[in-house]
Amino acid sequence: MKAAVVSFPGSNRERDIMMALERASGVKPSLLWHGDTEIPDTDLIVVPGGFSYGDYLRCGAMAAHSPVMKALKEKAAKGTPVLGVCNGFQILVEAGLLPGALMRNASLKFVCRQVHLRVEDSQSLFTNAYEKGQVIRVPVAHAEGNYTADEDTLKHLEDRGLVAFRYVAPDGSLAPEANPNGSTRAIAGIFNDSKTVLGLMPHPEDATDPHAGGMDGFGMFKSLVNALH
Amino acid sequence: MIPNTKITAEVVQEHGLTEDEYALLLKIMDREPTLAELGIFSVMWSEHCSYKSSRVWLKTFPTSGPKVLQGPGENAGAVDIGDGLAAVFKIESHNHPSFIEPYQGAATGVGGILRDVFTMGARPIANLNALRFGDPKHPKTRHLVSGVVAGIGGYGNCIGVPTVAGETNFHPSYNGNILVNAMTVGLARADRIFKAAARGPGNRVLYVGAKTGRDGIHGATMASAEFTEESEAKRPTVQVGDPFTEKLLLEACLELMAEDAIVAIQDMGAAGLTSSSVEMAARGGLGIELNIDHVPMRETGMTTYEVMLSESQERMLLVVKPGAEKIAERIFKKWELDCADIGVVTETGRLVVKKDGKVEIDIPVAPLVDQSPLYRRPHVPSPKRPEIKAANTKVVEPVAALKQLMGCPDLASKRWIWDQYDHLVGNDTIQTPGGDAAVVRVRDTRKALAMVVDCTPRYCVADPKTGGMQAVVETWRNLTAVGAEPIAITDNLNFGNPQRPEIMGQIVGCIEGMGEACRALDYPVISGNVSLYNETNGQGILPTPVVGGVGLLDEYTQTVGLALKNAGCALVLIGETKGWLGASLYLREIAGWEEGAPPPIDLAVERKTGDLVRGLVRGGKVEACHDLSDGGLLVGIAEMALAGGIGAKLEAAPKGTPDHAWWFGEDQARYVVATADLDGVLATAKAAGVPARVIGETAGASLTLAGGSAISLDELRSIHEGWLPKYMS
Amino acid sequence: MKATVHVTLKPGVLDPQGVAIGHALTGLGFAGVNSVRMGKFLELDLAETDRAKAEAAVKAMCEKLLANTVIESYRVEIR
Amino acid sequence: MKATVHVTLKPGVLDPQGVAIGHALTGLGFAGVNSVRMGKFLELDLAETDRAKAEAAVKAMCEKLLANTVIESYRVEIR
Ligand SMILES: Nc1ncnc2c1ncn2[C@@H]1O[C@H](COP(=O)(O)OP(=O)(O)O)[C@@H](O)[C@H]1O
Ligand SMILES: [Mg+2]
Repeated sequence: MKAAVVSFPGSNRERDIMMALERASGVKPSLLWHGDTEIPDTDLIVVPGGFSYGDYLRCGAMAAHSPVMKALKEKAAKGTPVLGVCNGFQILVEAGLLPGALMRNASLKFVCRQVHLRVEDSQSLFTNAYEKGQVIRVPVAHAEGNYTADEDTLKHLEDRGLVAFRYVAPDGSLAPEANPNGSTRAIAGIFNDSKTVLGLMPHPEDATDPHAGGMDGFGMFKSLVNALH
Repeated sequence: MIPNTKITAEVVQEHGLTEDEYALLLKIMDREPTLAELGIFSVMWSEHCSYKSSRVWLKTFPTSGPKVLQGPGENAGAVDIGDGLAAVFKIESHNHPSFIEPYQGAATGVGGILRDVFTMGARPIANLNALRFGDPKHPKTRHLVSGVVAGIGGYGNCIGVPTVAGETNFHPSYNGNILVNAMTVGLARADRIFKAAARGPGNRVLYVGAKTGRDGIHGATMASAEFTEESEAKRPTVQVGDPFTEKLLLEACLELMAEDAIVAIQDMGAAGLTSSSVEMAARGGLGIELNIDHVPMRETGMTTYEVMLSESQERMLLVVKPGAEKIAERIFKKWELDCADIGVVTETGRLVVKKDGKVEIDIPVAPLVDQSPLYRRPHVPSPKRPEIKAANTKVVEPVAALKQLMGCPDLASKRWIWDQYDHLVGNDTIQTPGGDAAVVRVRDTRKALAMVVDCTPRYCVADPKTGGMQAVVETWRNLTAVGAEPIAITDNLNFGNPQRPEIMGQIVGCIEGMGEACRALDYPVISGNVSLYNETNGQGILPTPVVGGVGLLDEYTQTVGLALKNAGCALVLIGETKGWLGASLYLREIAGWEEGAPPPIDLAVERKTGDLVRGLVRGGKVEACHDLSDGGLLVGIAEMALAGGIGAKLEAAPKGTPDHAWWFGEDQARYVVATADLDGVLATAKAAGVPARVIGETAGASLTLAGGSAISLDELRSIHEGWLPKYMS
Repeated sequence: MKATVHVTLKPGVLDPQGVAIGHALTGLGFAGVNSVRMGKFLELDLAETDRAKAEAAVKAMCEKLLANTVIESYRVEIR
Repeated sequence: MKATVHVTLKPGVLDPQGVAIGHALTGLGFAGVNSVRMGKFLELDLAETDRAKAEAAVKAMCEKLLANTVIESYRVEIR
């Protein structure tokens, strides 16, 4: 699997995700810069975490309009899988590739901690190495991960099974204290309609090493390799 | 302000210079200074930049050793960690700005220390912070905690450097003077450490980074003057941090450093363009000529005085090799940062600053720096405090006392704080906040750096020398407990007004103790910072010499944390317990008594004990390890139990030691380990000549004392985790 | 010319900041704060001298960048 | 009563957000954006019915919480 990671001024988790991708696939991903107008042929495009453009104005807003995003949208329209993590999720939402919006955490504070996620779909490109309903432990680190969307959008997401992950208690049940940011319906990650685009706030890439955060996030990268090798 | 203001006695005084200092200035200048020149002398001779009260004492620190690549004197210190790499680190205070504007003050403190480290050519890999706030009941405290924590997180999170450790204390002595000390650790190639000495007359001086505004003018002088209600009202223009620009500056600087372009580089921190240009020139024994007209400015009508003294953030000054200007320009343009040629290195030995073609500043650099005031201020030693006998202290049932201690502001969990810090970015944080020391992997090697900040001010006020020693020793112990070999320290000396002999006595005592400990442990001082005049209306803070320690693990998988992992392990107390309650947390929190001599320190015993423990950790003989400090043995065990979610059954105190002294005494040089190899541990300790004693066994979900008194971990956790979130809500 | 832009959350979109500020105000002893909504306020200095053109330009800026029209609405004034 | 509050950075205080937005607008092809300053805009719904009292209360809220008067100034309007 050959992946390309897009980086913006202010991205800061690109290296974390490149290492996770390389660990899973054995292939070093290439790194693209925000000003690139073309994206070479690739199996997967990843928009990593960080504070693109300082997260000023709105998280992801300025990055969403950078030249590379235009190229990314074209690729995505043709079916190239796209993964957006944290700031990457915010950017995909601002770019219109995923519905809804990510608002300030309900606590109004940045939150960095381990959370539990329930895998809501194990058939996708991104999640086939997990079981449906499996609970995994991965960290979050963000100030604006409070997912919100209008009722129609939420209904659409639920009806079509487009919610990829939800924040849950360790036993897999929904619980307010398990939701780190106040997201509507405890949504942690969503797919686009064709399930070729996934955006999520948590950082599975920081749970791909037994000595730093455990291995629970590795399944996502393994899934991608399974699907795209 | 106009440049040719008449320099009256009042103007001189406003600039914080004494009559004698002004007389010295006149001698050096051989004429009356312009206002801009006076401003430059004022900041360069401020306590913050000149260390005029502390310099003679700082010289007594041991600063060299086989691993030291760069000791004090540069932007940060550096030590060799093998594999051709260096660990670069320093600590810096931003106390006064954080009191005035907690968010921006703390944020720009982090920004400043990050720059000190990446100026050296190092990529920052971790941030730490040491915080001291006033009484939780004081009306300002909550607001200050909230702003400072958000500011530290806001800056570090955005730039993508994990904030991995810190400490937070509360005490009424900080009501009007909080302490915000920030430390950064970075990694550089050992053969590519960048320095700040200007070389090569004719070489161009480049300004890079953000534009200059009227931010924080006089910040350096403010950090050197006592606080009054009035100065709070004056509210100097505070600096606003821009971590996004700093991230770009970091990447651009590292990119330029990879080219063969830089002669010298220095960040513009306190006293901005002034201190950076003067220090660069002084270190190289040369002169610098600057043209104010070429300085990128974000405001109009700025005077030379303002430009030279502005403390706008996210700026650097470079001297580049001939012809390298183009390379710098290209790289900074790529990162959308300003890069301006603002001057040249000269042979004159003078700092000459021109505006509109006219010379507005012309100062001989060497005397400005070398002849800066140096004071051996009068000092009186702190009165010796009596030893406090356990028999004379209040006795409270151990579990009841434990509950009270685990929920007191100093011991309560600081999770509410570190949850707001991205402590994971980089995916190299092996030991996260909450343990004895953080451990961060060194990429592309098997190594890791352990790091910690620590100080116990109540010991320092009780006996400055012992307290200074203890601050060093505790960091050494924290590093040891995670299996690291302590390498070197940086320190931040926070004290009150040095013109008061009793405060100066604290400074001298602490420095003496710190130096002694560093020598005995081969643990040199490689960088540091001094913050004096932490007083409000004549009330000084507790003496707070914060120590930042860094240690090395050759194999990162060998580290252990404090969390108990399995039931059925033996808990072994290593080191000797006499039950020292003087100046202890028990005494303060339970008996309401801030009295007594602090626990004595035997450096040889510390070393022997620590070497034993490190060997046990690295040899895989223990599953968990924790050094004992604030609160003593029972608190230490409780912390281990909470971290792992596994309880313990504890044996009775040895005969002859009263319960409260045994469980809460703060004797030094002690660790608790959990082991499945009890015989091995005891035999190794015996061979090393270090006392070791089984004190219980890991079991269940509560702490149970001999005699049956017990507390469940759930209850203990809600006490321990509950205080800060509740206080802040 | 100067332009000001107010960006506010659309009615019905939950505003966590506004809610938190409202709580905090009540906590500080300010009684009778029924609700708080929080928005952004931008001041732009433009080279354009034609009022209508400036307004059109700023509206385009809002659509493109300054507001997230999924959840926010905006108001432009030219002075 | 309704109150609106504009909180803006005092002149001379660095506005990193404004600068970044200005850059971004230029990057998007909007020419002639000389500068952008970013502030906050709050709408409060108050139980108070006396105009002067409402104004005094909101000013107190600004001093205490809504504005950081070290670096920001504020403007209150009651409607
Ligand atoms: N307490 C101290 N112990 C050791 N070195 C110190 C101490 N205080 C300052 N130094 C050293 O003095 C030099 C000047 O420090 P400082 O003026 O704080 O740097 P900066 O200009 O970055 O603020 C640095 O090399 C610093 O490491
Ligand atoms: Mg420096």
